[in-house]
Amino acid sequence: QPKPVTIGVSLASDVNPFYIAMKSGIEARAKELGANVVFVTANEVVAQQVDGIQDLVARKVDGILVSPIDAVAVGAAYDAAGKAGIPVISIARHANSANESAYVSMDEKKIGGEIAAWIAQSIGGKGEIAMVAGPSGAATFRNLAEGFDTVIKTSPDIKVVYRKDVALTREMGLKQAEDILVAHPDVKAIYCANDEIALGASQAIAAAGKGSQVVVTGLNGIPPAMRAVKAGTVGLTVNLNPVAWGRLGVDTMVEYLKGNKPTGDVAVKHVLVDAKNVDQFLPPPAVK
Amino acid sequence: MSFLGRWRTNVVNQIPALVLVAMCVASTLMSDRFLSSTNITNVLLQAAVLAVISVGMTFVVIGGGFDLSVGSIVGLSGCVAAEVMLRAGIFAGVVSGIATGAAVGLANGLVIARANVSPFIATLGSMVFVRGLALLMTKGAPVVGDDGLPAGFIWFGTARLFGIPWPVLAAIFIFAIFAWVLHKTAFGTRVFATGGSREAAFLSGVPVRRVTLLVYVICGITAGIAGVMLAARLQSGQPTAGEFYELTAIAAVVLGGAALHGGEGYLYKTMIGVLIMTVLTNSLNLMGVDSYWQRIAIGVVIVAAAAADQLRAKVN
Amino acid sequence: MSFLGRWRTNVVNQIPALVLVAMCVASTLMSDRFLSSTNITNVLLQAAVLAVISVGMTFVVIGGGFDLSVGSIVGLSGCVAAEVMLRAGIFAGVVSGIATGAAVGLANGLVIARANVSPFIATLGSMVFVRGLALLMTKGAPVVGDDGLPAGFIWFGTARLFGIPWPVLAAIFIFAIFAWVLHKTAFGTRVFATGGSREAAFLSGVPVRRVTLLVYVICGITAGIAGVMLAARLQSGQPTAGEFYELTAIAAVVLGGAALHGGEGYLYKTMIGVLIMTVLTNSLNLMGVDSYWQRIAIGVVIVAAAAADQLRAKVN
Amino acid sequence: MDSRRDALDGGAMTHIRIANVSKFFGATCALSDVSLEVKSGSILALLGENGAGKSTLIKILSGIYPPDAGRIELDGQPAHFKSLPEAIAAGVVLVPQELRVAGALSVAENMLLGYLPSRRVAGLLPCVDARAMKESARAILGDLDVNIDVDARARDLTFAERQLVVIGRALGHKTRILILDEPTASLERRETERLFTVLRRLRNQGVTIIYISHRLEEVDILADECAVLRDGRLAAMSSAPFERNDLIHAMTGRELDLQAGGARSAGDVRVSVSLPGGALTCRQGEVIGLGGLLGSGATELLRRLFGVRSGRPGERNSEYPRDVPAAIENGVGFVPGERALSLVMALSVRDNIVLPHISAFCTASGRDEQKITAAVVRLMTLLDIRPHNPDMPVRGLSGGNQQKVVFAKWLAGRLDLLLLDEPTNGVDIAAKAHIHRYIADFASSGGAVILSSSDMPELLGLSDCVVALRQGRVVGRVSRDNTYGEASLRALLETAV
Ligand SMILES: Nc1ncnc2c1ncn2[C@@H]1O[C@H](COP(=O)(O)OP(=O)(O)OP(=O)(O)O)[C@@H](O)[C@H]1O
Ligand SMILES: Nc1ncnc2c1ncn2[C@@H]1O[C@H](COP(=O)(O)OP(=O)(O)OP(=O)(O)O)[C@@H](O)[C@H]1O
Ligand SMILES: [Mg+2]
Ligand SMILES: [Mg+2]
Repeated sequence: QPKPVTIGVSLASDVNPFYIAMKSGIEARAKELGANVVFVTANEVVAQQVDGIQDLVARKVDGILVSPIDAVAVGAAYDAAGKAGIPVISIARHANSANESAYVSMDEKKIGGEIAAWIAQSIGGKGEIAMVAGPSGAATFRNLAEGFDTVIKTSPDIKVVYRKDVALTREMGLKQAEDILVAHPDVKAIYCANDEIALGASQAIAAAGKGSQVVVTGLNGIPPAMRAVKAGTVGLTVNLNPVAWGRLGVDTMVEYLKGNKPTGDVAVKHVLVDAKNVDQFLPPPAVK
Repeated sequence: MSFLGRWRTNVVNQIPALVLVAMCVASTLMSDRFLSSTNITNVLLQAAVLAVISVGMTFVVIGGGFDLSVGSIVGLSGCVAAEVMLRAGIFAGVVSGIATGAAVGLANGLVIARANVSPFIATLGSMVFVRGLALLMTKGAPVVGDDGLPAGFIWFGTARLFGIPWPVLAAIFIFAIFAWVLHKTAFGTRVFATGGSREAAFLSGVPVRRVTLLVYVICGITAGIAGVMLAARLQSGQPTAGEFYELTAIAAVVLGGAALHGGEGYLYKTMIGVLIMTVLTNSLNLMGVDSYWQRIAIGVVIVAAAAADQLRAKVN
Repeated sequence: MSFLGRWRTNVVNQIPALVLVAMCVASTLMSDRFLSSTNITNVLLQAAVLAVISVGMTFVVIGGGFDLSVGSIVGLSGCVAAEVMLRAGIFAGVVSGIATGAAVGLANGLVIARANVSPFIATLGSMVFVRGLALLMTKGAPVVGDDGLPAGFIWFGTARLFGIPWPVLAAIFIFAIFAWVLHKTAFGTRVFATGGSREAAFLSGVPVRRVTLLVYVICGITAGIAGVMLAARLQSGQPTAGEFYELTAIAAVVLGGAALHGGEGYLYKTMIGVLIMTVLTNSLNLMGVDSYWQRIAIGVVIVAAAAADQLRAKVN
Repeated sequence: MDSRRDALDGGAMTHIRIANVSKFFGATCALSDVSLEVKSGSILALLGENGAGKSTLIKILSGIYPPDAGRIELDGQPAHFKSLPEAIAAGVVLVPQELRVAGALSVAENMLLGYLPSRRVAGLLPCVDARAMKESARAILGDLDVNIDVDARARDLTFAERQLVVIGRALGHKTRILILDEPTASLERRETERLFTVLRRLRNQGVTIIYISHRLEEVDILADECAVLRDGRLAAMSSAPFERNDLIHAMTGRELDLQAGGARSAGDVRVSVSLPGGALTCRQGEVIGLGGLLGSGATELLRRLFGVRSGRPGERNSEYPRDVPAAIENGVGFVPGERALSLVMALSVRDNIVLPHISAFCTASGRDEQKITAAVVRLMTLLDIRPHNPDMPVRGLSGGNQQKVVFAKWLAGRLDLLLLDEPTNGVDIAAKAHIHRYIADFASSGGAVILSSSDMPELLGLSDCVVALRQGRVVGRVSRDNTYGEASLRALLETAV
């Protein structure tokens, strides 16, 4: 019986539902394959992530899965792993390092663009919209916003009247939306960087009695957001399927360690979820 | 001279209030929405949670301490309240949320008053620890149950009485009670004495350790209440709720003119500090100031308000 | 009695060091990798940035102050250094990064020593303000240029001399210089006096305002140096770099036994505090402790270490 | 009330019995095997040199420190208070040597902090009874015959007023045993006499009083019994009337040479400032006294002469030094009345002593520790600072030894004008003699001294000329040549405005 492999994992955050779901996918798949996983924590602090990866190198794990907070900042850590002969696979976010062994990718700009197109269509190509983007300085959210902007600019009658970077919490969504609705009573849509923000925003909209006038979009596809799409309080979420993503990460790593290097990036499909297709994504009804 | 002098002293004592008024005037000029009734209710609603936290923080600060753990308490107590509520009803949920806050406050107080650990380090430790508990207990996911929290609880977060949101009424009620305790009772005077000079208080027979302990318990209780209120507003128990509230609350207390070394302050002035902090972000949002510039503006206003308040020390 | 008493006093004065040793022993027992040379270099490398920040923070704390802005300074100075470096070379970059830190420190010092604003509120304001500047200047994106930062700079972040990483050597050098300043010069004695009793220092002819000002400038400079070091490690200027360093650095200083009310402390003990904080997360990572449990463990260890150190006060 | 009557009925029963008490601080032995008894309704004076262990003994008695060995009995019952509130509850009340008030609270609140009167609003809400509180405070202060506004903030009081507030704080309790640790250290004679009247009345009501003082003349007029501590041991015990030389011998273990320094003659004018009502001039080789009652402005004048600005309008005046460093540079030294104001308690004796002149003890490579040690050891020997350990934090020294450190600070560098505010506040008689001789010697060698003291014999004994101040105004002066003496100075100070 071969010695079970140990995979070190450094995700960008351990409180963001997206990564919590990804973590559960990783754990489940590793268990099925008989691999060990160890996690280190970073919480969106770059230096902490670099330290964590280096701790994994010191621990001599067989391979490391990283969801880099920043593409450049992790360079030294990737190099340390490379020097120790440990493969590093990026997952969900990309790293600019020669020592990146593979990339299980997400095209953030493309997703941002698709959300923009969906919003443009659902508000009929004109009106005011607001953006509640993710935390300042985080590459993912910068890329999403960039993709969003590129596409939204193609509709000259749509005006982005509000922009703010916030932490990915429901409280922030609530507060921001409250202020948006006062400052811009005619706003037609609010782009939110993730589902938690979107759920908070939809609450503010409901409280202001504007449920039918403002659409909210989220991202990630967590179950409460799916239910909100079904109920119509959130217009759109994007199912990034973090669980499957985590599973694919483990698969890629295990194959890599066996010597089967992937050619090119390994991609996970994302799906836009709105009222039309939400039924197929709803979590199974609770058993009472 | 005497009349002018007294007048000047009075004006100068109210600098935080003047700063708040100036901010409101400026906001009104820059955005016609600022004085709309929707927005005023918004501001009050947004201030309510911070106000309740800051009530307890004022006790701690006047008592010569410091509490960094309130943000984490807000998170944990909201989750505990939501969890219990889903099983045993609203009342049990609310009580256990507040009790959670009291328990953490008691632990802080024991470590500080009995083991003599510095308040900074003790509450920094419990800030990290309590956040860990909240995440562990919820596995990082919001507590909502399958059909959401009980409707009555959610109603509290959104409903109004004569146009005033319930959380605002709750905050006013809590402020009134604790203002009485702080400024009218013997216990309140002992808090001032303990913070002003531990040694003088001790030599006068004030049980300084017990006062210190109680001050942290009070702070835990108000943070627990704030956590429950926030859970009602967020219609869920959020394990990450309340982050950074500790610094904002201390800033509000200090902007209100309480001395960070203890022994001085007024609860109503803390409320002015809370409103300064809330109006600030609200009006910057209304004006559509970019989030990077917002940080710069907030930094400047905080320091400027505090510097203006220092005139007080000069004149008095 | 006398000999035993002195021995006990000596042991008790070294409690932070004992805590560190105990942690290392426990980590070695739990993970055979802990004492590997890779890991020891890791720990030192991880500690280097925090150590440099904490050097300046020790001056501020012993001088009776508090600096919440160091984390933001780390972010801004790293970005400034990277930006300048891309245009005018490594040397200019490093110098302007450090100068940025000094400038922010000077501003803090002026607001605190001249406008008499409380250190907490002044540095909270500049923490927010300076972070805003860093984000504004970089538009939130890391500074790397088209082909990355100059190779020589990146080399500094990764290369070693006799197996010791350059950042660690830099940290040791900075520690040595400032330890001399604090403990061996007239200025250092004045810092202790100012923090111990402003009034007594003033009546002894110590220019307390100037000392206060300089202490914040020193803290700004070390934070600036730390920012440049971190940029080298991160191979980029990160506008969000350094978040939470302020609390960690203050915790390290206090764990090292310096009194938060000023006037007491040793620079070498701060380094022990830094190592406690670093070894803690390192060994938890090596043991593969779940991140929620890590928070709980960190909270407990911080409080326990501080409580153990309080025995000192009891015995002395 | 009951307990007081019991005590009265008991007559001359032993009230307090201290048996074989010892106390160590680290390696320092503060008390060793002290046994003594105090009778009910009597006043015991506790005497001893600085650091003899007086404060330590009474702190043990009132529950602040636990004894390391020995027993304490009250009325024949073992009494080991674990904390001060416990002692207060049992009627043992302390007026500590360290004057601490809560600055932001009012005088009334400070005085009644331990037992704030409460009432209930609407029979429900508990509330401090502010009126009752102020009335009690006024009554106590009226008893002491002092005129302090009970609504004033404690931080705005002068040092002497704070002392009275702290005494008043103790008098309000239902007291069986009242312990006063150098209560008159900064009081003027009138307040002292008032206090004694109150103390005698309390004694006649059956309160047992322990009184610590370095002023032997007070012991003569107040105490029934007298205990002398030396180096932590009980050196003597006697009843009134006391033989002063025996007491001094018991305290110091030797005869005291109380002679002042040699003859002196005034030289050039060292400092001259104009004040309302006249000028203040001090020549080299001259000691000028500042005489005044409570709140005369003497303290403030001395501080201005040292370059401290008070913020009073129109005080920019080239007659005064620009700031404190400039004054020090110019050879001015200042001993403030409040020790805590001029010592950094957490810093070592060594660093406190060199602090004002630290630059002179530094070379390019930093502090010259050898030079520092030499200077510090010389000064500690000169002023007999005990324990003789330069590395000890000043807070571990007894009050009197701390005062000597304040002197040592100025002797470490150039000094030709010495400003003294209550220079022997809390200093034992031997050290006081030392300091007096030092002041006289300093003047004989050409130094100028301006001295403010509430101890009239000291003030008149040391000064060549006393300037009488009231509210910052010069109201007259008495010189050695005419009717020099307490009577003429008092006449100047007490005439109606
Ligand atoms: N907290 C302490 N820590 C260490 N040593 C102390 C402490 N308190 C007192 N001592 C030492 O114990 C001895 C007795 O001090 P104590 O204060 O009782 O003297 P005292 O008789 O009251 O003197 P004084 O007349 O100067 O007030 C001194 O040698 C002093 O240095
Ligand atoms: N130049 C002045 N003009 C008017 N009032 C003055 C002046 N100087 C002092 N005073 C008043 O006298 C008060 C007491 O001053 P100060 O402490 O100097 O007196 P003191 O005699 O040293 O007091 P104590 O005997 O209490 O130590 C001051 O608070 C002030 O009200
Ligand atoms: Mg004493
Ligand atoms: Mg005076």
